[in-house]
Amino acid sequence: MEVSMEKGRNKGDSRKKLKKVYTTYIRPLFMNRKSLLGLIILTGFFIMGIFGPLIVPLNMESDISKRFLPPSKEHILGTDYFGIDIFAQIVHGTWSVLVLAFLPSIFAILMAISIGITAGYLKGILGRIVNGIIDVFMTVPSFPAMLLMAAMFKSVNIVFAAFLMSIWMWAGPAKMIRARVYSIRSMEFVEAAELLEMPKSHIIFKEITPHLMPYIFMQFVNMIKYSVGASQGLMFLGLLKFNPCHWGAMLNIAVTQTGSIYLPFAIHYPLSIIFFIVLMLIGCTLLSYGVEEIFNPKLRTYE
Amino acid sequence: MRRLVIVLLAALVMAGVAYAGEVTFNIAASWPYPYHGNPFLPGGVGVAWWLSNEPFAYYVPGSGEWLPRLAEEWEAFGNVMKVKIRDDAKWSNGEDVTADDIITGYYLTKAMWGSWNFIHIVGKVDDKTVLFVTKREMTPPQKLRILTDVAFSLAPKSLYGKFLDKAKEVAKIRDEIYSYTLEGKSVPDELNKKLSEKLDVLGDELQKFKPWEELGKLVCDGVYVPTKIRQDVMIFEKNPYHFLAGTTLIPKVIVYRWSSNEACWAMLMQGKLDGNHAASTREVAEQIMKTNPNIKLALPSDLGEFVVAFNFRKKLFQDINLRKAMVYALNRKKVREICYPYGADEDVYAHGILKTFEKAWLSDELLSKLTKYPYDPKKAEEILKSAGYTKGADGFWRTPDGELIEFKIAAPAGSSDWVMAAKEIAEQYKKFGFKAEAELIPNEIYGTRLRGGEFDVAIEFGAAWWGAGEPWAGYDRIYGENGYIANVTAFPADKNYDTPWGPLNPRELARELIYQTDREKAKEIVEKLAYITNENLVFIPFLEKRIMIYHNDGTRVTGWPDLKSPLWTLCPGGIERFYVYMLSTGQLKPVK
Amino acid sequence: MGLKYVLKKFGIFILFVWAALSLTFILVHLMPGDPAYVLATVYMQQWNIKFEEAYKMAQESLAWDPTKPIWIRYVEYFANLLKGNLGESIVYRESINKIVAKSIPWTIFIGSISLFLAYMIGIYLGSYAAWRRGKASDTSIFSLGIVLSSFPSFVMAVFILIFLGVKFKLIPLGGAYSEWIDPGFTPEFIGSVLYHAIGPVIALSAENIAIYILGMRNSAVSVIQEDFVNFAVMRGLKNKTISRKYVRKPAILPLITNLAASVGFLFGGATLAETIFRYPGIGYQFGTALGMRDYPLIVGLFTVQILAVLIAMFFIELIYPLVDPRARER
Amino acid sequence: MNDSKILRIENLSAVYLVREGSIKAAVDINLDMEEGTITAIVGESASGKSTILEAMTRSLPPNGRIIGGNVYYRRDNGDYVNLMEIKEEELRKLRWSEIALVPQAAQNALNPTIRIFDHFVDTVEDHGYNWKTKEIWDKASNLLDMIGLDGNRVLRSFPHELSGGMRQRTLIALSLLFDPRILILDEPTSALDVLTQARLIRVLDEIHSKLKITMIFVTHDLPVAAELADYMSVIYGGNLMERGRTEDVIGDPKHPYTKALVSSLMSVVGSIEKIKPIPGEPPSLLNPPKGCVFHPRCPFKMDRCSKESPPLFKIDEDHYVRCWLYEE
Repeated sequence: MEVSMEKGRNKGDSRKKLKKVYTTYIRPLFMNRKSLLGLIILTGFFIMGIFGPLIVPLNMESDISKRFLPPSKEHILGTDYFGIDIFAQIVHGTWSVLVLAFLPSIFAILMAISIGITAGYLKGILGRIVNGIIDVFMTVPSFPAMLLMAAMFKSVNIVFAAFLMSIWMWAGPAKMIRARVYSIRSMEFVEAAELLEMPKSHIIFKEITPHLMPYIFMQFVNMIKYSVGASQGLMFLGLLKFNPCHWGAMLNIAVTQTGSIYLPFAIHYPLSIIFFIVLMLIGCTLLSYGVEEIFNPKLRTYE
Repeated sequence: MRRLVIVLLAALVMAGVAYAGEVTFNIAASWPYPYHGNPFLPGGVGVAWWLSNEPFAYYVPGSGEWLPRLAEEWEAFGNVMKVKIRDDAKWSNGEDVTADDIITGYYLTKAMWGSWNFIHIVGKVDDKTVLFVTKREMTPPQKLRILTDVAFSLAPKSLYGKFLDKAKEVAKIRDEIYSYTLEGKSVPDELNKKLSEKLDVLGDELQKFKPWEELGKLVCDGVYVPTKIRQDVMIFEKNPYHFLAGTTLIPKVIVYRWSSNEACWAMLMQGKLDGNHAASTREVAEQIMKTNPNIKLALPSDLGEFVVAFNFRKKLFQDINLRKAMVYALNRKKVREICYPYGADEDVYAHGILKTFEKAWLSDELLSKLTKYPYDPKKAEEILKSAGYTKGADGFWRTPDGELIEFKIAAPAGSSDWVMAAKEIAEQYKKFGFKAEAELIPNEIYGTRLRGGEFDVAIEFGAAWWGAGEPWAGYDRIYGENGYIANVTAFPADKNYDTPWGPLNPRELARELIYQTDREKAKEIVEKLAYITNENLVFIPFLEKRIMIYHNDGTRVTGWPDLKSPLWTLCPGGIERFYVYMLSTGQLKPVK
Repeated sequence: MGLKYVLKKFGIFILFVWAALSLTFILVHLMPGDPAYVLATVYMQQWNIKFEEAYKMAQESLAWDPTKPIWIRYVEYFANLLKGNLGESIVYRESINKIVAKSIPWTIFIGSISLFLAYMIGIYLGSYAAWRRGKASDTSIFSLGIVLSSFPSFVMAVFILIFLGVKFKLIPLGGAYSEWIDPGFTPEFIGSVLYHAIGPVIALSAENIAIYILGMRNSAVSVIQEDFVNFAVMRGLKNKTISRKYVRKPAILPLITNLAASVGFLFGGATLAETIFRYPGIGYQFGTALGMRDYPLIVGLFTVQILAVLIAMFFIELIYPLVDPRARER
Repeated sequence: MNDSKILRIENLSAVYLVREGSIKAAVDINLDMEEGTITAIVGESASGKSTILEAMTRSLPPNGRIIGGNVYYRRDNGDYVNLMEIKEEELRKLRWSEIALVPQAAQNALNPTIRIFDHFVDTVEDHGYNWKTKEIWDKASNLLDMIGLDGNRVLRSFPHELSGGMRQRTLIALSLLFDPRILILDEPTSALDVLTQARLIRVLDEIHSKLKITMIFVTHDLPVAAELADYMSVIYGGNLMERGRTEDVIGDPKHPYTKALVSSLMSVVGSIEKIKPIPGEPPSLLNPPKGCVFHPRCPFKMDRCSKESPPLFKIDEDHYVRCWLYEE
């Protein structure tokens, strides 16, 4: 009897928690026009990346007779120099683009969270040192650094490439998180918890982290945006492992190799690639600004 | 503020208006920057190589005719060749070009690059006459080398004399080493050691010498000498002392940096270039000629073929069955159509004789002996199956000992035609069931990577007859111990292969061919080499390259030869020679 | 803000230089790449000698010996840096200082112009948008910002090159100034330089403009809700005064600290933009050095870029108190 | 209409828009004041008293909206202008030169990036007075001296270099720059220590007697109001409950809420916050109780109170009460 009641209450609690999460983090995303649009775009890309290949068949066998066909029913975006359906290639490339966007961001955000919180939480000289490390990483210009590392390795697999990128992305966010932790830990409830001598782990994960969530989320979205751009650049320069369907590589072929960008009748080829790259970035940008508006009350608009 | 804006606008307009100065001839090429001007330093002198240096003569493979340049006349008897330099040949500083200069050039190039192994003695008859004595009777290729190489005018004594003694020492050592190899003996290590030590010393000294920085100019005997060098453009002006200065009507040559093919296309469309040979797709070519009607397209053979070169260091490619399967599985016509539509098909054989010259060198009887390799995936599968290869559930082939067949197709990232070839070939092989992938390598290190053996298969020039237009050049490249393809593929050329004529050693055949002066005898050797090459598949040729020479007729200059003229065959392996000839003989003249 | 402050900042600056450079050193030297190998292959081709000999020579001329304990190389690296010596390029056989000296002015030139443009335009549009918050003009400026910031700078560069350069022949296709003009303080030269800078500058500024538009908008929007702005309205101040003195001025402050970051960002963009426009700046050199795997040059140029960022940061820290009175204590 | 009134507020209503809905902070306010008098608006914090000030000067924050009503202001020349309808530019000219509003949050009311003096200069310039810098400086420092600050020092310093009290007083000095005809103060004494409060009150008193300015101020501090004001208006839950001469409202309060306030005023502590005069919570302005906003706490509650909200009944010369008890 007693026990069951306990259970009941716990269930209730967890449900409440979920509801709270939903109302504080999820719902606002749908309320805000920008973030909603961003979400729609990105989800669209995810669906495209996951299910697209199952729906849209890709035949990489080149067929000169079909070269540079304009957009039509059977070729939504027309065909490229090799006579291959452009849309199909873009669809099949989506996943690798997304992976190269999210993997680095995930690595980086994990580093940012752990290091940022440590820096914000540690007192005295240690905290200073960690903070110093963050600052140093911030001063290193990230894209050149990525170029440098990519050049040093002969051919890097995708995970490793993501890791290399993430090394130059975590510092800024870590700084922000640290600042947040600083201000949060001076709030009553944290001080109270410290007075009650609760275990650090509890204080960090139960008391502090929840309040970081919005910021972490904001940073994460920004990272994704950054790594989308960066990976395209690396691919375009041919510094990442060549993958004919990755949009950066496709653009490289369209512009540098086949010179399609000079051909009036073939302009749909480079343009449609650029369109998708830019669209994805717009999605990220919208989402990140939406999120910022949501969690920074001063930016709310009252329509 | 407003005034400032106006001034800026004015300045912009001034800069915007087209340049109305003396007529220039504009091309694109590359050169090291910062510029040192020392041919013996890494990067060399870049485009100045042909523009600013004169060989004894030019040779036109298309017509077999000689065009005298630095040399007035020459005669070869037995193992001696006497070359008489023009009396009016002068350096750009006004001094005469003398026999001593020639000899300095000889020793330095020999010391630094190991050229001229076949030359025994170089002697000076008088100030304007040089004697070259070879170890054996002089072969046509050797004559050609001596007469057409600019090496002898690279190093005016006045500048490079100070290195002469050291150079002679090194040259001597090289001679000793060569004599060992000639007799087929192994070279004693201390000799090699001595060489690298001496080379090191000479190299260090040479590397400190940077004429362009120290003198602010180059001393050379070509028609045009560099006067301004920037990262993005290099400007040459007429050398007033040159013996053809009188007939040269265009005072300036502007060379833009050839950063990439598409940069050249853009410049062609903008009408910035008068001559350029950036390979492009058919569409781009037509677009270029559409946007700029003055531009015409000449398509002489490049005296070279595109091939897929195997890396024989890798066990996988040592199996002839796999190589055979790879030929049959490759639709070479399609590759050509995609990567170089203006090339000539080489989609039946793999014999290392350029398509254009196939009839001239190979009898029908031999061709009938050679295995034909048409596009035939079925056959490829049979070969693999019978050789114990298996196709896995994933649709990819496995070797008899069960490893996945997986390889990268290397191509230089900057050369669009080869990149597309690599991509297309990779796709075709993927379709067939080889896990193939294109691998782009920066142009600047492509060659060294391949020589280092760091690749699986690579797009390369297989047989290349540049300068000579004769098979020996190709086979020496493929089988000679210093042949580029030989070094890249590491094909075991120095062993016997079965032929209808009994077991034969391609490396020896290739050398023999070089020394062969009698054309009929040469033909026989060529057929043997063709047989070995074709049956053992050193590489898979897929097209004979035709240089796409865009030439701008009527914008700045006019007077190009008609598209049929054999003169165009001067272009392969040094297109600037062709420009220099046309300019210095006054055939290319300003438009009125 | 006395000498003490400056010295303190300088100390920190030095500390950072040391730390950042050590970081790069560690990265470069723990990486698998072997510069001696590259140089060796170059020698091999140049002098046609056996690889082993070439490799030996390369190691000597590079002083890059993998067998040497890393801390010795570390000490040597900094010893050279202190002597102001960035080392020698493998491919050019040229002191990197010279290469940097040749190329960095160009990058500074277009970099500063585009940064200035981006800052001015961004600040102005951003604060304007914030001022007319929620109105059509705000929406359009904001969307402009979003779109611009979503154009990777290399895509931008390609676009400009193709359309302004090839299609409409408005701008030159590359280089820093026309080939027939000699450097000098002549109107032709200056004009030509500006003319050739157009393309790269646009390519470089675009993304920064966007960043500043969006950043400034946010910053200004939150400033506008400060009491002192409201109070300025109550005081019956003109909108011009308010937007200028009470909104833009305070709103800029947080963005000034970003400047250093955007300097670093600029180098990233420059590598691509300069390569595409063949503009002889440090980005172009970096690009080609990467292509040729000229390790000493890569590292040297990278070092320079880091120094540039740090120096920018140092100066910003120095001037910041001048614009923000609250930062003057401390 | 009676021309001695300098300001007449008629049925003024304003709300704040928030995600959850709209906060009805000022409901149909009617108020007017004689020239040269001091009016105090009292009420608990968050009762919407500041809203009235911001609404009547059209200086609500971005999410504030004026639902309706008019505010007539009499120029020196005697004719009335409706502050709700005149053009922005007109209003701007009136602001500060004739009607000055000193906000409550004086802590950040000054631009942190410019010196105090610049605040004076901007104000002068934008109102088209072409005084010389010297003149401005003198006038400013005199004003500051008058309210007991070291003028020359304050003018030279930046806001963050001043204490809260100093800033508050600086604002008042700034507000007197053009000797406005109406001076509106929002919680002038809040956030000040007792001593400064006392001095500030004295200062205000002096100013009033010296310059005969019409003053309106909002406070939750009944004694302060009683000490300074000639007239008093009591606000509860966004509604004006009772208004009249201070002595009437304090001496003979009519509205149950006012009664409660006054009775509690007799106790030592002055601030409404410190005491709970009546059981129950103040109403939520987001969704206020139907009928009279006070009825949930009203001891004299009748059933109609919960149905319809009472109008403002006139029970005496300038004495009005919003309560059904006083319906004739």
